[in-house]
Amino acid sequence: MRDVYVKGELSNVKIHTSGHIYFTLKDDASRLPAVMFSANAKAVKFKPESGMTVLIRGDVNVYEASGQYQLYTQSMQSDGIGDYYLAFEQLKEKLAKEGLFNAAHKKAFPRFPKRIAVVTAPTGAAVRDICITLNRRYPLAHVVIYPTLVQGAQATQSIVQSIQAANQKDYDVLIVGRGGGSIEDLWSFNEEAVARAIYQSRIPIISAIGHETDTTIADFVSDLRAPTPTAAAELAVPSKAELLDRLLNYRSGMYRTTANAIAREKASLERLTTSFPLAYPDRLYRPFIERVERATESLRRETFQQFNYARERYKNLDKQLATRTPESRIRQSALELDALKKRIDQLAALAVRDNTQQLTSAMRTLDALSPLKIMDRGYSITYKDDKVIKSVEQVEAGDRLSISMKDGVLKTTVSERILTSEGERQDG
Amino acid sequence: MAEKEIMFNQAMEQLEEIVRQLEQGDVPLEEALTLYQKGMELSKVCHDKLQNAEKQLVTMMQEGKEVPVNLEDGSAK
Amino acid sequence: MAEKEIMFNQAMEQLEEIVRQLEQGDVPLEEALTLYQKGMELSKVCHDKLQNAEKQLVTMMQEGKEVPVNLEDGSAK
Amino acid sequence: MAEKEIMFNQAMEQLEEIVRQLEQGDVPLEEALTLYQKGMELSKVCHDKLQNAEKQLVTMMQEGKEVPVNLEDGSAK
Amino acid sequence: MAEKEIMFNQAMEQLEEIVRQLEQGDVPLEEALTLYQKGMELSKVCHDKLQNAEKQLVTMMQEGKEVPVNLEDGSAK
Amino acid sequence: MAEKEIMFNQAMEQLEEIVRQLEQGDVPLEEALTLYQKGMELSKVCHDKLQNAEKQLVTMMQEGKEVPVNLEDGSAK
Amino acid sequence: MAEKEIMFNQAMEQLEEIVRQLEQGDVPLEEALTLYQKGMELSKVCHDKLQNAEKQLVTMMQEGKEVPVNLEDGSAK
Repeated sequence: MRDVYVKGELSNVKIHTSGHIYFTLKDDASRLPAVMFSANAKAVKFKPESGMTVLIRGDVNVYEASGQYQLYTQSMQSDGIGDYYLAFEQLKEKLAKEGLFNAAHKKAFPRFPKRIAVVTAPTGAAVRDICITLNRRYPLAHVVIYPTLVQGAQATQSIVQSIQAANQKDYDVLIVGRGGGSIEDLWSFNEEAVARAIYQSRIPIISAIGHETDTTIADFVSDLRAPTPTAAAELAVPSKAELLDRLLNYRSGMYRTTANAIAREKASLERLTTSFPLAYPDRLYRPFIERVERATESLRRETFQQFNYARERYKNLDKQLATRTPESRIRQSALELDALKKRIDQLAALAVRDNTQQLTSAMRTLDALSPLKIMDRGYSITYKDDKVIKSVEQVEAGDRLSISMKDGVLKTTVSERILTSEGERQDG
Repeated sequence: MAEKEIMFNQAMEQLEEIVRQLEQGDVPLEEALTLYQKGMELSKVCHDKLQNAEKQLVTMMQEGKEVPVNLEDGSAK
Repeated sequence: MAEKEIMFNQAMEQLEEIVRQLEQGDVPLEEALTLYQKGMELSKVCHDKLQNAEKQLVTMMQEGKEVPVNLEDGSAK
Repeated sequence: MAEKEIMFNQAMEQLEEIVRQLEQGDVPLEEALTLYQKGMELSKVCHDKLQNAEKQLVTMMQEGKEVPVNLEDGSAK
Repeated sequence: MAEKEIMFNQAMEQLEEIVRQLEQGDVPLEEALTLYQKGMELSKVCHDKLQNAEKQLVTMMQEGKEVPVNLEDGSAK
Repeated sequence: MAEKEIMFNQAMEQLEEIVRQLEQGDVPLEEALTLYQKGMELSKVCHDKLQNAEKQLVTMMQEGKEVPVNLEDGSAK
Repeated sequence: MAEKEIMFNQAMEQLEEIVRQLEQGDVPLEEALTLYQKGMELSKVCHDKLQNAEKQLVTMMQEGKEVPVNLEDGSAK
């Protein structure tokens, strides 16, 4: 069968390295093996996958090796979703997986670009909008337009070439832009080659493709996405008016901060010069005046106290000494001496008197006992040679005798001796 | 003379650095004055450069060469 | 002469140190006097430097204004 | 002459030490007199030094005030 | 002559000892007289020393007062 | 001569001893006389010593009194 | 001569012994006479000694009295 249209579900899809695709087309009742050679497969916008429902145009022949019928596919269209959408989603998913959209890969834009490359069609609203806007906002930048095909079969390659060419030169910003159009018109910007060229650019890229509602893969990969070409130019450069304004602000700001700094320092200085030690330097020595005065006063007081104490002590001692004069002692001693003297006089006199009395008494007794008192009565004592004669036998006739009498002595001679009996008796 | 040769972006960046330093406030007095003077000079340079640059230089890359473009004309081509 | 070459901040710091020492109060009389004199000198140095700085600032600002007048007028009003 | 070289604080402390000795009270008369004399001399030294300090300060203050007036006026108003 | 060199306190102590001895009363008359005489002499020595000290004090005080008066006036006003 | 060297107190004691002996009363006459004579001599010695002491005292007091009067007046006023 | 050297008390004692012997009364006349004579002699001796002693005493007393009068006057006044 030749040139048949078949609708079914893909299964067992195998994409050979050669680009040939082998699969089975099935429906609820039957299964049909199929092949799509690479020459035909290239035209398919999307990548065939199992489970997809597709509409196939081709020929059915017997495959000799197996003897089975096989569908030889000429073209394949997805049933339901459009081919473009499918392709867009599939590429977006793939590149996202690779990390091409990662914020980490986004390059920074210089604040004051000197050179700007614009990759776009050399004619048309887009390039004009970009140039006018750049000139109006920031005439200091040099703009180089890279004329590029942005539509049609050559567009993908042209865009990739322009981006790569710009990367050979020294630009600060690259704007990739195109005016609005249908999805087919903008399709180049969804091509993987363009996406990779943008990704590989060392110059930061602003993309501005189609209108604000259009979103391309290029927009995802670029470092900055502008909704329109005019917006891209505005994002690429600062505004002159704003810059002049900012300069003005800087000038007044610098003046203000410097003046403030001076004022602040002035206040600090003022604070220091009016601080106690500097403003009232008399406080540096005044407390000492009082201290010295106090010490001097204490010195006087204490010295006089010491002196007065010494004087009082001396006066006391002097008074005590005066009371200890030996004068009273002398007087007392004199009295004692006088008494002793009187006493000794008395005693001496007494001694004489006592002895006199004793003597007088003895003499009186002696007198009373005197043997001479017997002779008063007529007795006499006869001595012979001073011996008292008591017996006649002591005497011989002719002896000379002395007879003591009361009133004198008689000297006699013995004439005769007469012996009496009494005398004899006495003798014997 | 040297000032004339400085690039606008360098001048702006130096100026902004000076503004930043002055705003931080811990700059010694003498240096603050020096910075202020330098800042005023840079400000003038930037201002002059902006004010003097009246028209954008636009060229077109054709066969590896930059070709001047009259924008109105160029866009008309 | 040498004092003229001291930086404002250094002078201020020295002055602050002197005030701090004097405020602590246990400085011997003779040293206190010397510190006070030094303090007064530093105070004058700082004062002169500030006055100079102020003058310089105003001068520089006015020099800066001569050119941008139109701009400033335009943007400021 | 030597007294002139003693520091004020030393003189004052010596004076106070003498007073302290006298206050302890058991100082022999002759020593008390000697201490008194020494004390009076120290007192005079201290007094002279204080008077000198006062003069010096007054002079310094007047010298110092001549200039700062402008600053004070300028910043205060 | 030698007595002049004795210290006031020593003389006082000796005098006190003499008074104490005289108070005890068991001193022989001749010694009492000798002690008393010694006491009188010491008393005179002490007295002279006190009078001398007083003169010295008065003199020193008057010398000392001549100067501080100004200070007191100066600081009090 | 030797008697002059005897102390007043000793002389008094000896005198008292003599009185005591005499008071006992059994002193032989000759010894009593001798004691009396000895007593009289001692009495004279004592008497002379006392008189001497008094003279000395009067002299000392007159010498001593001449000076102290001033001090007391001086301090009392 | 020898009698002169006898002490008054011895003489008195001998005298009193003689008296005692005589009082006993059984002394032979001849001995009594001798004793009596001895007693008379002793009496005289004693009497003489006493008279001598009295004289001596009076003399000594008068000598002794002459001086002390002054002291009493002196100290009493």
